[in-house]
Amino acid sequence: MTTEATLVLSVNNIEVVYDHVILVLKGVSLEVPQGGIVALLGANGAGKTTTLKAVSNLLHAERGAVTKGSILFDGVEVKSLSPNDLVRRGCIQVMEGRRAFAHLTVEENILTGAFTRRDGKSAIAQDLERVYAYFPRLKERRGSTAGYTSGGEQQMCVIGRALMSRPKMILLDEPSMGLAPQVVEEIFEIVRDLNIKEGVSFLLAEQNTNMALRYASHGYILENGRVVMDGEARALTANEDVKEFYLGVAGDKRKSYRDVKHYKRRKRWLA
Amino acid sequence: MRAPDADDILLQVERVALSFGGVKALRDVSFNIRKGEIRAIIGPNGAGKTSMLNVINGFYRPNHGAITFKGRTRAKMQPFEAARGGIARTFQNVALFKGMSALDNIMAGRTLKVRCGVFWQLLRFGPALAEEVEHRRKVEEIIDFLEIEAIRKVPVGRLPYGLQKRVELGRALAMEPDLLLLDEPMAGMNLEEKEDMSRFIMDVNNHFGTTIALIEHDMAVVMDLSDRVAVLDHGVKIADGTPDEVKRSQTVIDAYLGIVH
Amino acid sequence: MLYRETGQFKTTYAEDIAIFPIRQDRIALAVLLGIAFIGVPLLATFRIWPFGSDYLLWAILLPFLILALAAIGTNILVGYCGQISLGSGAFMAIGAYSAYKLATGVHIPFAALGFAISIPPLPVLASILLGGLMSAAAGILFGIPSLRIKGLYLAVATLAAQFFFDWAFLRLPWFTNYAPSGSVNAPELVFFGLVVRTPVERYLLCLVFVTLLAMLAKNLVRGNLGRQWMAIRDMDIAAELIGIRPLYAKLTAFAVSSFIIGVAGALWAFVYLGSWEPLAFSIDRSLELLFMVIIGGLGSIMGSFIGAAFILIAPIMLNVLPTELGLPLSTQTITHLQFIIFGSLICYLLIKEPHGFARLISIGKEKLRLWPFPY
Amino acid sequence: QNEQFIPILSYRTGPYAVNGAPYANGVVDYYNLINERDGGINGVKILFEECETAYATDKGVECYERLKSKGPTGAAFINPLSTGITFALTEKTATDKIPIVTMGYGRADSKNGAVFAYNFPLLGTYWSAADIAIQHVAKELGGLDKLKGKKISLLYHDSPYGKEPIPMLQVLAQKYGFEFTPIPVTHPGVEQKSQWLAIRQHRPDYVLVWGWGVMNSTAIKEAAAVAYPRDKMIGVWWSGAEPDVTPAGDQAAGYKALMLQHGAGKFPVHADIEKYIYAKGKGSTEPGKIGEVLYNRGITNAMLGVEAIRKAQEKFGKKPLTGEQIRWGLENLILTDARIKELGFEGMLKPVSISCSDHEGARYGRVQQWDGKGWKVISDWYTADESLIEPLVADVSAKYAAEKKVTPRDCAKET
Amino acid sequence: MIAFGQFLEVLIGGLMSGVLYSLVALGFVLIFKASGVFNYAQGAMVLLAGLALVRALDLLVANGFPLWVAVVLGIGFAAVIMAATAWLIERFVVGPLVNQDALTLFMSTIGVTFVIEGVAEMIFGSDVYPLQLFPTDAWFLFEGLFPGGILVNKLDVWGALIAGILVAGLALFFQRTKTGRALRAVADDHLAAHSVGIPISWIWFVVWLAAGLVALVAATVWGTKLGVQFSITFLALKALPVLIIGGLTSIPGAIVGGLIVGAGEKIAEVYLGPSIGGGIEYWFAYVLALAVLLVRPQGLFGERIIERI
Ligand SMILES: Nc1ncnc2c1ncn2[C@@H]1O[C@H](COP(=O)(O)OP(=O)(O)OP(=O)(O)O)[C@@H](O)[C@H]1O
Ligand SMILES: Nc1ncnc2c1ncn2[C@@H]1O[C@H](COP(=O)(O)OP(=O)(O)OP(=O)(O)O)[C@@H](O)[C@H]1O
Ligand SMILES: [Mg+2]
Ligand SMILES: [Mg+2]
Repeated sequence: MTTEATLVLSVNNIEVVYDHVILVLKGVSLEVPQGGIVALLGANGAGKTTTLKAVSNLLHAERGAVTKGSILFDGVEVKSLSPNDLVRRGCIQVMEGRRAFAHLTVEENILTGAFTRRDGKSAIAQDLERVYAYFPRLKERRGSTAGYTSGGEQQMCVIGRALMSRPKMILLDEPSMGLAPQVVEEIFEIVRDLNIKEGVSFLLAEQNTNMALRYASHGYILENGRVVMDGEARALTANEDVKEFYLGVAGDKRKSYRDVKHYKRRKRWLA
Repeated sequence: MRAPDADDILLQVERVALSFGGVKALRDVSFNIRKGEIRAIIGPNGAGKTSMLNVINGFYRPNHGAITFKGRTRAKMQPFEAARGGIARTFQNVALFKGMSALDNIMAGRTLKVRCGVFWQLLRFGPALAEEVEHRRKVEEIIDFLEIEAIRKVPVGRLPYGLQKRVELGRALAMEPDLLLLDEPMAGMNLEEKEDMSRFIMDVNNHFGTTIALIEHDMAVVMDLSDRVAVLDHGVKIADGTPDEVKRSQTVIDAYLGIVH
Repeated sequence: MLYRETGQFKTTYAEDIAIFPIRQDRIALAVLLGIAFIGVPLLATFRIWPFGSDYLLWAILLPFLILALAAIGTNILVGYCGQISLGSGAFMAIGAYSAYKLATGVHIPFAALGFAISIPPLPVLASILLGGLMSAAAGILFGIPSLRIKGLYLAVATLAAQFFFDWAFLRLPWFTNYAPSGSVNAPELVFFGLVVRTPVERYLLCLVFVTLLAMLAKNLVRGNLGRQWMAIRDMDIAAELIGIRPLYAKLTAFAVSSFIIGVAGALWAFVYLGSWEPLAFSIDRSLELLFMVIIGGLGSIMGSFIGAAFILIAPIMLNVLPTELGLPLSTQTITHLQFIIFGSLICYLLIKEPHGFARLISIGKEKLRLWPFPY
Repeated sequence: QNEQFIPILSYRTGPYAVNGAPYANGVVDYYNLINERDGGINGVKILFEECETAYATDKGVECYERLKSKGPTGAAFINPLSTGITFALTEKTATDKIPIVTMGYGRADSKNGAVFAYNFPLLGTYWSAADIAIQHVAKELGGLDKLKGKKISLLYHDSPYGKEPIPMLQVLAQKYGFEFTPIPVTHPGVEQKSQWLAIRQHRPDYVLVWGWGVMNSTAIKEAAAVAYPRDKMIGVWWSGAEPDVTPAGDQAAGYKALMLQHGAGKFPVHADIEKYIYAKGKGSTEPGKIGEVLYNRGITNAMLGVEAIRKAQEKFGKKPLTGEQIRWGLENLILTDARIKELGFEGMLKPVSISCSDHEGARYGRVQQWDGKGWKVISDWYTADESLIEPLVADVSAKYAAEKKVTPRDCAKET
Repeated sequence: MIAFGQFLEVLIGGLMSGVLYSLVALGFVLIFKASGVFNYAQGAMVLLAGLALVRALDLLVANGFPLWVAVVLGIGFAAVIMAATAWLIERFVVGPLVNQDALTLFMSTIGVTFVIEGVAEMIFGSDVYPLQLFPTDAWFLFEGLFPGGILVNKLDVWGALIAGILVAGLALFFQRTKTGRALRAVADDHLAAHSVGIPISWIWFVVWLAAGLVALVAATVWGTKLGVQFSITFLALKALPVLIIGGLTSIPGAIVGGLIVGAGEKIAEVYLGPSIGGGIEYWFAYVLALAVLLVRPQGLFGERIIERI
């Protein structure tokens, strides 16, 4: 793919085990080039979230562990860093499941994202305004307790919070989940915007394959804890199997959900 | 197949308003659900969709307005009444019982159908055992139906998001509801899984004649599956009609869809 | 290879919902019960090692059985229904004192109304069971706040029960039949004409109680009521929306739990202590029970046994060991060391496996099943 | 194995450690002295083991079970050093035939050896203590008749220990016509503000203190805080040791307490202990603490036990004896002034004479006062009034006998 | 008039002694607010801090240091001990337990209690050590108005003053600073806090240290009152109702809770106690707390418990 020097993130053949017995990732390797947007695709339970957590070093809190392989962020072994170090170095994760701080207000939530920053109040205030510009809805609800906001508002809040740390690289876990269609578009526009203007790299676990591949430069398809296919986004989009199973275009016309007659025999590359 | 009867109204919500402090989540919303139909509720984030479902099954008490369910009109529902009356639902943020296995979660859905008293349960013998086996049989049917045989005994906390949503649907189905409220059942699923889920929803609707109210942000799904769509924005109902009507409504396009789908 | 369920097909749902669906587990249980019911009494009667003296029976097995029973009760409330309670000690006390009152005859004079309630002394068995029922009633009463108060707030609120009953049994002389010192004596243990006196007899008596109640508890938690409890524990709002009434589920949990704890309390007083004061059921006892269920495993009947064994025996071992090894340490140092090591051990276990021994065992089984492959 | 095993239930940790430790030190030092100086009791070495109870009843029971059958003949006797544990063990020890020696504590009714064959509340029960305290109050007031109309409160540790004197005090109140108010303090007794505010309002003429551990010093401090005169407070003999007054500093000056015959100070036996034990570096405490009140109580208690064994050896032979045999020794133990002098306890102890019907053996007491630095004996000897105590003992112990189906022995037939 | 004077005295005494409990309750609040951990070990920490202080003091005074130097050095030494404790607890107990449920964390702090008690007594001894940092005698106010005057203990006044200052400082810290916000975030969701880069270990160390220092302050007051000794650990149980009346997460709540509990239980004990047997203050405080919770399940000032589907 790209040469070593320009990789922000490289995951080499990792294995992840939960609870000492549940083997979830079985040798996953992937790379994110500097300034790239990489999509991570796969069915439920394929291990996307687990991969992202392994990168951001949040696994041990869930009784999981990387038992094999290595993960390098910016050339540094991730294992030796705490999650806090990672954020300081510019790698932040947006967790799946809208984990806003329930008792804090929306604005306080967003501000916690700036915890690691040392560049002064005004810079932070500026970024806060930027987040509000991205998500006007949040500005309306800034004083509300996050725990009582709607699902979509929480999701925006969590994404906005991550942006506040001015990261080099963002691990986005299902950002589009539960968001209204035009907000989804906006999110991906933000992704592109940050990517082009500020050179932020993205590793994107996403179910909305269409969207993801439209914006990504590379894609990986995970299944059962293994990478079964990877390549340029364009190449993946063109692949017949991907088309049928992930993009929902058989031939060239989209099928109606109403016409799905029988449960499909899923095609599996492996397993 | 399914024959939604235009006059047979299962649930009627009339001028319901709901506010939290200064936030007006619902402002005088009226709408109805006919027996046997798939009714979609859409709208931008924070429009009040979830709040609407919460009002219907009694988790929120509206400031004013009336709810008529199966011909009985009330100012508010009690959660327990709603469940007994046959309203089941799934939740936007999965609300499964994390420490229990998938099987137990679905079995818990059958609580209202249990007839044996504590005494027999204590002995787990005779009628209690027979009943338990009977419930188990019904639940296994649902498990088969949802294709989650493999994860029966896995604690749901460990399941990936998508499967959790499916188990949650199973739990709601186990209640054998008349009205099933689904809050974003397909969030976080890929295309293939959405197709499966669509299939389940239609089958439930067809086979059991269950009426379904559906919140979803995937327009393709909404437009394909639903009979009628209500659109909320900032707590106000801004459109109501067949998918085609709604799709073409300029107000809806401005407030929500952005582009024509 | 040893622990595989391959080849054991279940053809009916009834088989699948049996207590131990796997054959190996059934065999293990049968062996265990055999040892408990036949092996131990035989060894003890013929004073064969390690039953050369009464110590093992009196000071280990007897309290172990009774505390395990109390732990099961606590586990139903805390582990299955998720209502954290620091008042288990009080419910043991209620069981004990009610049983005591019933066994010695109740007399409540309503002087103002000109009549009195008098119940003649009841047989011991009836007293113990009714003691459990009294405790259940108190449990329901003190369970009512749980409808509003949750989590750690509830835990502290249950201390109200703990301290109130500590006080009541200490200060209201009616409960102690006006014993001047406030210390009361258990009646003679007569069951259907048989007098229970020796340690072996006491042990068997408790074993019967524990086995029966544990079985019944297991049945309950596997059934619909158990699922209701767990649903309330995991997410009470969702449970309510699927038709589980929090009132019913929580209060039944309080009732069943307090009943079992109450019976355990009565046994503790009658069979183990013989003579007791309220301090026997202090807050320390409540904490101890909570430890048992957490170390053993929340939501596991078997875990309650393991937890009880651990919490009871570990400190004793730590205390005895230095003397047995002949280490020249003063009692003071030994006790301090015992505290330090026991505390560390608890922290270590919680870190190692926050879900307790029960989870460790199930992971172990899973590993066995996979053996010889690591995952 | 020519060894006699004696278990020691002690508490050197927990809230009552401060009082438990010096006592246990006294006991240990005395047993060591017998072994080092005399080579045991008539050649039978004393083998002892400590077990920590932390003053908790259930731990005490466990300790008892652990130690009761150690050594060649099992435990000689047991000193639980807690009234709660005594209650819990009373029935067990009777079945196991091991005497339970509770010197200056325990259940007061167990003085009746006909019913409580194995209990020995030596040198004074709480009923004796209550009577002696009231006698002293009367003396300060100028006569028993002056008690009439006076207010006397009992500030007590809310446990069997603290409650024991109440029935006796009620009897006394009735007889002498003073107003008696019991005031409970919840274990462990760190919080007494409301009790003392109540006392300040109620203004009793005397406050009897039945405390243990931190409760004692807290009581003195709170008394000082509400300006209640310390010299109107009289503690029981468990509320009259150094750890009870030192934490209160100067505020404790004037405080009075009963003495279980002995007080603080050194006597001939201490010289032996220093010579045979401490000089060899085998002592169990700092030399400065030898002669403290609770230490002295420890050695007294140990001495009575040793003498009982010696007495039993006269009848059963100079070898390790069983609990049952030692019970005979206890029940026939008579220490005359001469013998006490021989043992080096002259001035600490008055003659003791135990019998089947009287397991207490002596009922003497004095009163001491803390002057800020040390304890001073301020009274002459009192003897508890048998005529008041005896009916109460008979009454309560008969109840026990009925409840537990114990057939009282006929003491006239015992030898 | 006499009766009123007496009532006033009981009331004032109660309020004051309630504030002394607040000193201990504050330590609980700090840790709960910052990590959702209900720290049972707070009582043991007071003991440890007190023992470290008093033993250092004794040693220094015995070696001829002037009293004020000894006090400063002694407090410094105790603070160092508390810092070491905080570090050890974070490193070996609560740190590894991040993201576990509240009950597990609560139990682990009971384990910590055992360890602290054992270590403290092993190192510093298990005697009673008198401490005299504050005056303990009493003022008698309004002697003209009421016979005997109204008794106010000087130590109580000192305790109240100190508690007031602590509360003001800590409340400002939590509401106004970035770290305060981060602490509340951590309490909400350990994992999410991790993910936004809040250094939980450092934060927890700081909070446990703060709780340790609060324990040290409590030890100076309570040590003066009781003498430094094992029984100080029982304060934890007396502080609990204070804590939940005020709300587990509210610093000012600790003071208000203290006032309510103190006044309530003393008045109950003095006026109600004698007629039903006395010794009721222990449970009365808890019943009071229970009653408050029934009206406000999160305590008077606690953060609202979020129930949302
Ligand atoms: N804490 C855990 N303990 C045990 N197993 C777990 C745990 N978390 C995840 N798993 C297992 O790991 C596998 C991968 O889960 P993961 O959450 O990574 O999937 P995913 O690809 O993100 O799925 P989704 O699209 O549904 O979010 C699943 O089979 C799941 O059961
Ligand atoms: N319990 C509550 N307290 C305060 N505000 C609330 C509460 N419940 C809902 N709201 C507010 O009401 C509005 C409507 O919320 P609701 O959850 O119904 O939105 P929604 O349409 O489901 O949005 P989404 O698509 O993002 O899930 C939101 O602004 C939300 O913040
Ligand atoms: Mg995922
Ligand atoms: Mg919603």
